[in-house]
Amino acid sequence: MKKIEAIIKPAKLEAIKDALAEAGIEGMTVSEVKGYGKQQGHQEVYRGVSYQVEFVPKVKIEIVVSNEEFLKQAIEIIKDKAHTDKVGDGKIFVLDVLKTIRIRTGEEDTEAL
Amino acid sequence: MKKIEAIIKPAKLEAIKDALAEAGIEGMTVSEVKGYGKQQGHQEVYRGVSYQVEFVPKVKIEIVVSNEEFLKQAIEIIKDKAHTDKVGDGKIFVLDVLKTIRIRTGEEDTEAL
Amino acid sequence: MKKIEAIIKPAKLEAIKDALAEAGIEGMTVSEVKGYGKQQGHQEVYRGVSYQVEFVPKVKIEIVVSNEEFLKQAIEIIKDKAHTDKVGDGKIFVLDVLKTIRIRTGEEDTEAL
Amino acid sequence: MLDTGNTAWMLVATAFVMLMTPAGLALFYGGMTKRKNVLNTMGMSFVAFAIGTLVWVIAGYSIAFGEGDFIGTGKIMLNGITDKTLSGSIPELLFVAFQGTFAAIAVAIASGSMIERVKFSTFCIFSALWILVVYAPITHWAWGGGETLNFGEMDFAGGTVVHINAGVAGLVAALILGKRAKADAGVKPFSPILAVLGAVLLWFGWFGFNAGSQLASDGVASNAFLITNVAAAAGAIAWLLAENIMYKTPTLIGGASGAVAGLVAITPAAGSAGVDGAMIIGLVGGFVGFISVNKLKNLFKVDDSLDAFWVHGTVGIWGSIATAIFIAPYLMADDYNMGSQLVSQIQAILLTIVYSAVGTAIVFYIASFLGGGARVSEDDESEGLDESTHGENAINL
Amino acid sequence: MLDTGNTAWMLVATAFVMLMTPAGLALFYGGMTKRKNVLNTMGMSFVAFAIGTLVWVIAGYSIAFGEGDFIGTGKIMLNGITDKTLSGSIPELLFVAFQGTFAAIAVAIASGSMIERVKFSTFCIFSALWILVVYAPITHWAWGGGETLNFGEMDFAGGTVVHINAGVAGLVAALILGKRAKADAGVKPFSPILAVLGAVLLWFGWFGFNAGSQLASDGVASNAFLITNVAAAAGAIAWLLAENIMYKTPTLIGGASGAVAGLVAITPAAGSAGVDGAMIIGLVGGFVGFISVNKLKNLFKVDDSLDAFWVHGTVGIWGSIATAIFIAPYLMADDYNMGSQLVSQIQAILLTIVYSAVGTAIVFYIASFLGGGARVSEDDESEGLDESTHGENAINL
Amino acid sequence: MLDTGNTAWMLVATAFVMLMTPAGLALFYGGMTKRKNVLNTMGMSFVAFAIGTLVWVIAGYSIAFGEGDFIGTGKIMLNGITDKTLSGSIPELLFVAFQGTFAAIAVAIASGSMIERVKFSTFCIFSALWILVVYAPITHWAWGGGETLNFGEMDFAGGTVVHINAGVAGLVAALILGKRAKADAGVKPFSPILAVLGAVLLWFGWFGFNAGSQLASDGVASNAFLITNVAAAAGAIAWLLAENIMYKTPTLIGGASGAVAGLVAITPAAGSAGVDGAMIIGLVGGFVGFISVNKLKNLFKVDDSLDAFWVHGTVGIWGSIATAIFIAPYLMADDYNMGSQLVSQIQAILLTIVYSAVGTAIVFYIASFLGGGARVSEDDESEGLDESTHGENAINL
Ligand SMILES: Nc1ncnc2c1ncn2[C@@H]1O[C@H](COP(=O)(O)OP(=O)(O)O)[C@@H](O)[C@H]1O
Ligand SMILES: Nc1ncnc2c1ncn2[C@@H]1O[C@H](COP(=O)(O)OP(=O)(O)O)[C@@H](O)[C@H]1O
Ligand SMILES: Nc1ncnc2c1ncn2[C@@H]1O[C@H](COP(=O)(O)OP(=O)(O)O)[C@@H](O)[C@H]1O
Repeated sequence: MKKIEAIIKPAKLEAIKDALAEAGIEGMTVSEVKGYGKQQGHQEVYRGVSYQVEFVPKVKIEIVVSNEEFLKQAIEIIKDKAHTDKVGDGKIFVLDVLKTIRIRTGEEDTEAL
Repeated sequence: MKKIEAIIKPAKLEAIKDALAEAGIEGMTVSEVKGYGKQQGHQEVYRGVSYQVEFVPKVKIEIVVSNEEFLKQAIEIIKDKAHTDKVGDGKIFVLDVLKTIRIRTGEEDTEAL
Repeated sequence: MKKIEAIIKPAKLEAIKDALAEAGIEGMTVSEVKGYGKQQGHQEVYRGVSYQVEFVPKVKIEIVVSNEEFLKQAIEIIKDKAHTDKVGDGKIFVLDVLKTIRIRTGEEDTEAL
Repeated sequence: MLDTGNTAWMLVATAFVMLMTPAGLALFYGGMTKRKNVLNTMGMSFVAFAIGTLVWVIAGYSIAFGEGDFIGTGKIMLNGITDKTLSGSIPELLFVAFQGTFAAIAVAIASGSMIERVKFSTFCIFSALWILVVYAPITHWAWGGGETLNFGEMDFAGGTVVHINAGVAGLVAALILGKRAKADAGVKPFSPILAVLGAVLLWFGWFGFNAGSQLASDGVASNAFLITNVAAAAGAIAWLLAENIMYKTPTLIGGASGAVAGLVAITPAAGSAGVDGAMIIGLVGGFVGFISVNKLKNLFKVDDSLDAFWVHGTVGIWGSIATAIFIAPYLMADDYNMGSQLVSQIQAILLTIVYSAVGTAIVFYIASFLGGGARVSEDDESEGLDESTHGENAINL
Repeated sequence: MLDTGNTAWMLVATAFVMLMTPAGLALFYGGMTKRKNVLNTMGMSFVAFAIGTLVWVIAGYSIAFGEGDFIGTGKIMLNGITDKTLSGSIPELLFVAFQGTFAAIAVAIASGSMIERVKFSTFCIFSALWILVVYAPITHWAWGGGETLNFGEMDFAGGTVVHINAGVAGLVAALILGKRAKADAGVKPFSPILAVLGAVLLWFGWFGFNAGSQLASDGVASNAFLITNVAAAAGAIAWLLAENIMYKTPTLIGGASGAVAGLVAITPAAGSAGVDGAMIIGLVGGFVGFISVNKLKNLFKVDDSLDAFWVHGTVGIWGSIATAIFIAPYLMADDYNMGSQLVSQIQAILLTIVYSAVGTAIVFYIASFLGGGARVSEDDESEGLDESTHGENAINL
Repeated sequence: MLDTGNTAWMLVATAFVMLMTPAGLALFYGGMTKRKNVLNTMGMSFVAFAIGTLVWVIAGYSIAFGEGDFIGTGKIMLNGITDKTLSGSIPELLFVAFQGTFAAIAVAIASGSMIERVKFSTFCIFSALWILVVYAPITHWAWGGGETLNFGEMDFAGGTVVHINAGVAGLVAALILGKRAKADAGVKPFSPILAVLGAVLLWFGWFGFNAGSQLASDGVASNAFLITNVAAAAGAIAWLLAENIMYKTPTLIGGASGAVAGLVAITPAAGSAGVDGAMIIGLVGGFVGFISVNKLKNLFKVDDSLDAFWVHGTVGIWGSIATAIFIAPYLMADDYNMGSQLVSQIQAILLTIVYSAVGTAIVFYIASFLGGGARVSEDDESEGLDESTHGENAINL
């Protein structure tokens, strides 16, 4: 099993979720994060003092998938939907998952997803 | 070392924390997330317009444990306490951890936990 | 590629970010979490009722690095900057990352970082 | 002769009505908006009050309360009015201030139909023009000395002049603007706390609105005060009960909306109804509002975002008709004729609907032209107007 | 004869007191509640005002201010009152409205003891019954012409009638309800911002409450206004100092609570104390409140969630006794006898405590029966009443 | 003779001005602060009002309005004043209360310069001393009967006495305090919602401030009311336009600040300007505020955190000068001489600046000494004063 962690622009979440659901990938966990990277935040002026906002609001999506097939599909969908060609589109990381359990039933691994 | 990532119902956090502490597992990191899965969210009506709330508030618990013993125990406790038999109880994922450092002392791995 | 997950005191974030940036590590993702550990929270009194606040606000930093060199450097910086010698300074975990993709360009792994 | 008691009351009543727009309505609307548009929504009420205030003293008051049949003239920049000029027993300058707060709230009510997409600059221009072209003439006919277009309607505090007028204006503007990108996806309102606080400030300010419309601190004003309170309470209870029956969840936004509906309903009747009439007017008002927002609205395809028409419009019509029906014996003229009064009410309602609809449409097109378009870009809409228009964030945690 | 100045003041005073319940108390209590129960808590104050308003004009006013010794009668639905009927120099309809806001706030204060667990429907029924069965009779004896049960106590603005009464009612209701599931676990209050804003609105409204109780805009009202302000300030300072000494952290919720305590303390004395007396009454009031909430409370096992009794009850008793002690020379009757006045005060306090306790218990059981239970289910309590009762969320970020 | 109408108005006006400090200013300032210092910032306004109220009746009023040339005496603890003593046509006790709210808001305005670092205890002591040593004497010279230091300046409602005075005091305190640790890093204001609500409550209260300064409900008060509203609206529009031109983003905090600037500007002129003058005074006032905050400020190295000087100081100076220039014909004395009046205005401005600067510096050093230091520790500053000083959190989600 693999886990995808994608850092994306908040506005893209819904499109990704819908596309994943259509492809049969129906589980994910989402959280709000702040990103720091090449996208340098922006200059703001507040009461005459200007300053740099360095952290940019992002959304992190975590998806655990049971096989390579789903992994590839999910990555493709995210790449496709999160893409705007502008700096700050985000990153996809893939990690290994040793075990998965569905709390409700106790099912494990592939059945749990 | 292994890392447990459990996605649970927010109301279950306290019971799990207490049970883990009793079992001697006294470190964890908790964050608020939104989940999407079989639990389909719910229909809401607001000013006469009804719509689907698809993301459900969940809590993510991260626990790094130093050995299989603790891993098993922690999983059992979470399964037991987070369980309501209703859809949306959540999932437990296990990942591998290569290294742990306690910032305060510089201790590493097992001693750091 | 490795992923660093560091749980730190919120006040230390800026110093760490600045030091990492200086060292050429310019990507990271930050989120607000609550920690439970040896640092036992604190006693609070509210309207004459005293109680224990067990979860302490922490910040989680996630940094994916492409090689051991950066990994070591990043860990040293975090240890150095997050250090206060008081309980609750936090932990650093290192995990393995199988793959990285930059959404904007489709670049993979080392180039994506 | 100036009466210090009446003047004291009117100073306060004016301040109360002032509070309704940049605080009451701003919070009521702001709390019901999506998080990313809270400030823009509040900003529209705020700026409507600022612009309305200026436009009113410059020319609005002259059009509404100057001499003339179809339109008033002669009081541009309050020409000829000094601190000694009286309106009845209060200084005319105070009457100017009092009436100005009505103009401002009318256009702010209409802003509720346009939120989450209208261009801020366009709305600013719209506010100024609308008060001059739509609000001031209607006021002139009802209260300002217009004869030909005054049908003898009873409109004590602005049921027709303010509420039906503003509701129709909102609906027309929403129609021209088009729907929000995700109008059907539903909204999580930012915070019912703000919406309730806003509604309560509206309720509070409405004492100035209704009891102030007597322009004196006397028995009729006291009656207006009491029945305003009763109708608001009845409206809130009616809406909560309806929600409880239909959805099993009485909501705070429902209670707040019901209070507003009760207040809208009693507005034209505040000078004539008794406490029993007020109870009926308020209860039915709350119920009409509930049905309008939860049922009627869905029969139409107009994205009246915060239901300006479905509360102020429909309930305003109910209130205006009810005014002719529920009159306290001690406030009824000896020769009162309900039939002919009902005809007057309906004539005034129809005139207001037609004039407001046409006038608003014209004014809205002009404002869009001058403001560089009616709507913000799709990107700005999806990012939220707080960030894209104002560069601000409702709350920085 | 109607006095326009007095009437102007009473119109405003009534609006001020109105604001105290659905805004002041709603925010004060809402801000101190757990995040998941904020709306429900605010909703109770809101609905208490709406229900109280209706019940008051229907029958409450008649019981409180109708003719009769033990109970008033004859003014159901304000029977016989017109816009020309006067109460002293103001319209009686205005007096009705003014007094109605007192009834509403009393039951809303009591809601603070029941939050986070009481069923909303049960509380609604309770509100209506309590005003009729408990509040209106006590008012009748103190202010409404009851003779047998009037002991000649000094209670200018409702120290006994409103505050002790409401505090006792809250305590009894909390006792019957039982503790919240995690009553001892402590609470992070949702937002001190709201609590402070609420307390300030209470302070503001209290000018209407206390200075309005003179029913005229004169020297006594001005004295009442000034000393109300002084006592509130003194109460706030006393509580902050006590916190600073005991915990090293002067809190905003402490300052807000202290101001409320000072206001409660001065209420019965607002018509008779001078500025020096007010300072003492306020300082001690703040201190009594602090000790009650931080020490006395823990000797009892009743989960009076927001300390309605420990502020309004205990401090109310202090205020009532202090009223007989601290009288400004220029407001003291020539034949004033402190000893016999103290006896009167204590008699009135005891009567209020006993009647309120018994009456509240009976009414609460009836309400629970009619409302289908006193408490929400354990699951609903743990989920939070905002979501489970209202389907709403205090803030959607 | 007591006039009930005037007294009614002044009761209300006093309540209005009261609301400005612990609600209006507390929210306006609190909303613009960093999240971790919101409560501390609000707490300073709250406690300034409480302390100011007590200090005022104890000795401040005596210094300001007692007999004497350089300083007043004889009214310690309101000695000799009863409910029957009049100030013109209203009770003197009411005049005491009204003027006390001015003292409190002045020191609360100055708190805006010190936030995010000043010690709470030090600020408390400072408030008390500053009112006695700086505010009360300046008031005595301008309004209280002082002769030698009264230059015949026109200051209807406190442009010099309150605003320039408070602005200078803030600047001096900020200078002595030193910069915040990250003063140049910019701030995300906690919530523009609170800032706007606060500004609107200031606007609302300012009706009491300006129209109340007439101490009567008459034509001049009505004129003051109307032009206060006009100037606030004009100030808001001016600031929004300037922002739009310079940054392309008209902000809500800008609109709110502009309204406050307009209000500051019209304050001294509220008794003499007409509607046209008010429009100019307000527009220029908004613009002066904008330029001060966005340009002038950066020429200096003082960390006046919330720009107390750059709004109240600079705009106050503009208003004071404008007062001599823009006078309504119907309010102008027959022998009015603009030249000599301008000299008077400038003399009063300079006196205020010098005395306030010196007095504030002395008082601030004394307060720092008594309070155990001027600033909190670096750690406490970086943790935020809400947690470190009060042990509270603005919002617990
Ligand atoms: N090395 C990294 N480790 C963890 N998160 C990263 C890393 N680099 C970037 N990110 C996350 O990805 C987001 C986008 O990265 P950025 O460099 O701004 O743009 P891009 O991906 O288009 O090059 C960042 O805001 C951050 O949240
Ligand atoms: N494949 C997945 N990857 C990551 N998180 C998941 C995945 N599937 C489910 N989750 C998380 O687990 C939660 C519960 O899952 P759900 O399918 O609703 O119910 P159940 O676990 O009872 O089958 C979801 O809300 C989501 O946060
Ligand atoms: N086993 C663990 N798994 C995950 N997070 C942990 C673990 N132990 C500690 N943490 C996180 O690290 C933080 C600091 O740990 P704590 O035990 O309080 O102090 P210290 O690291 O100084 O010993 C905790 O608040 C928690 O967020």
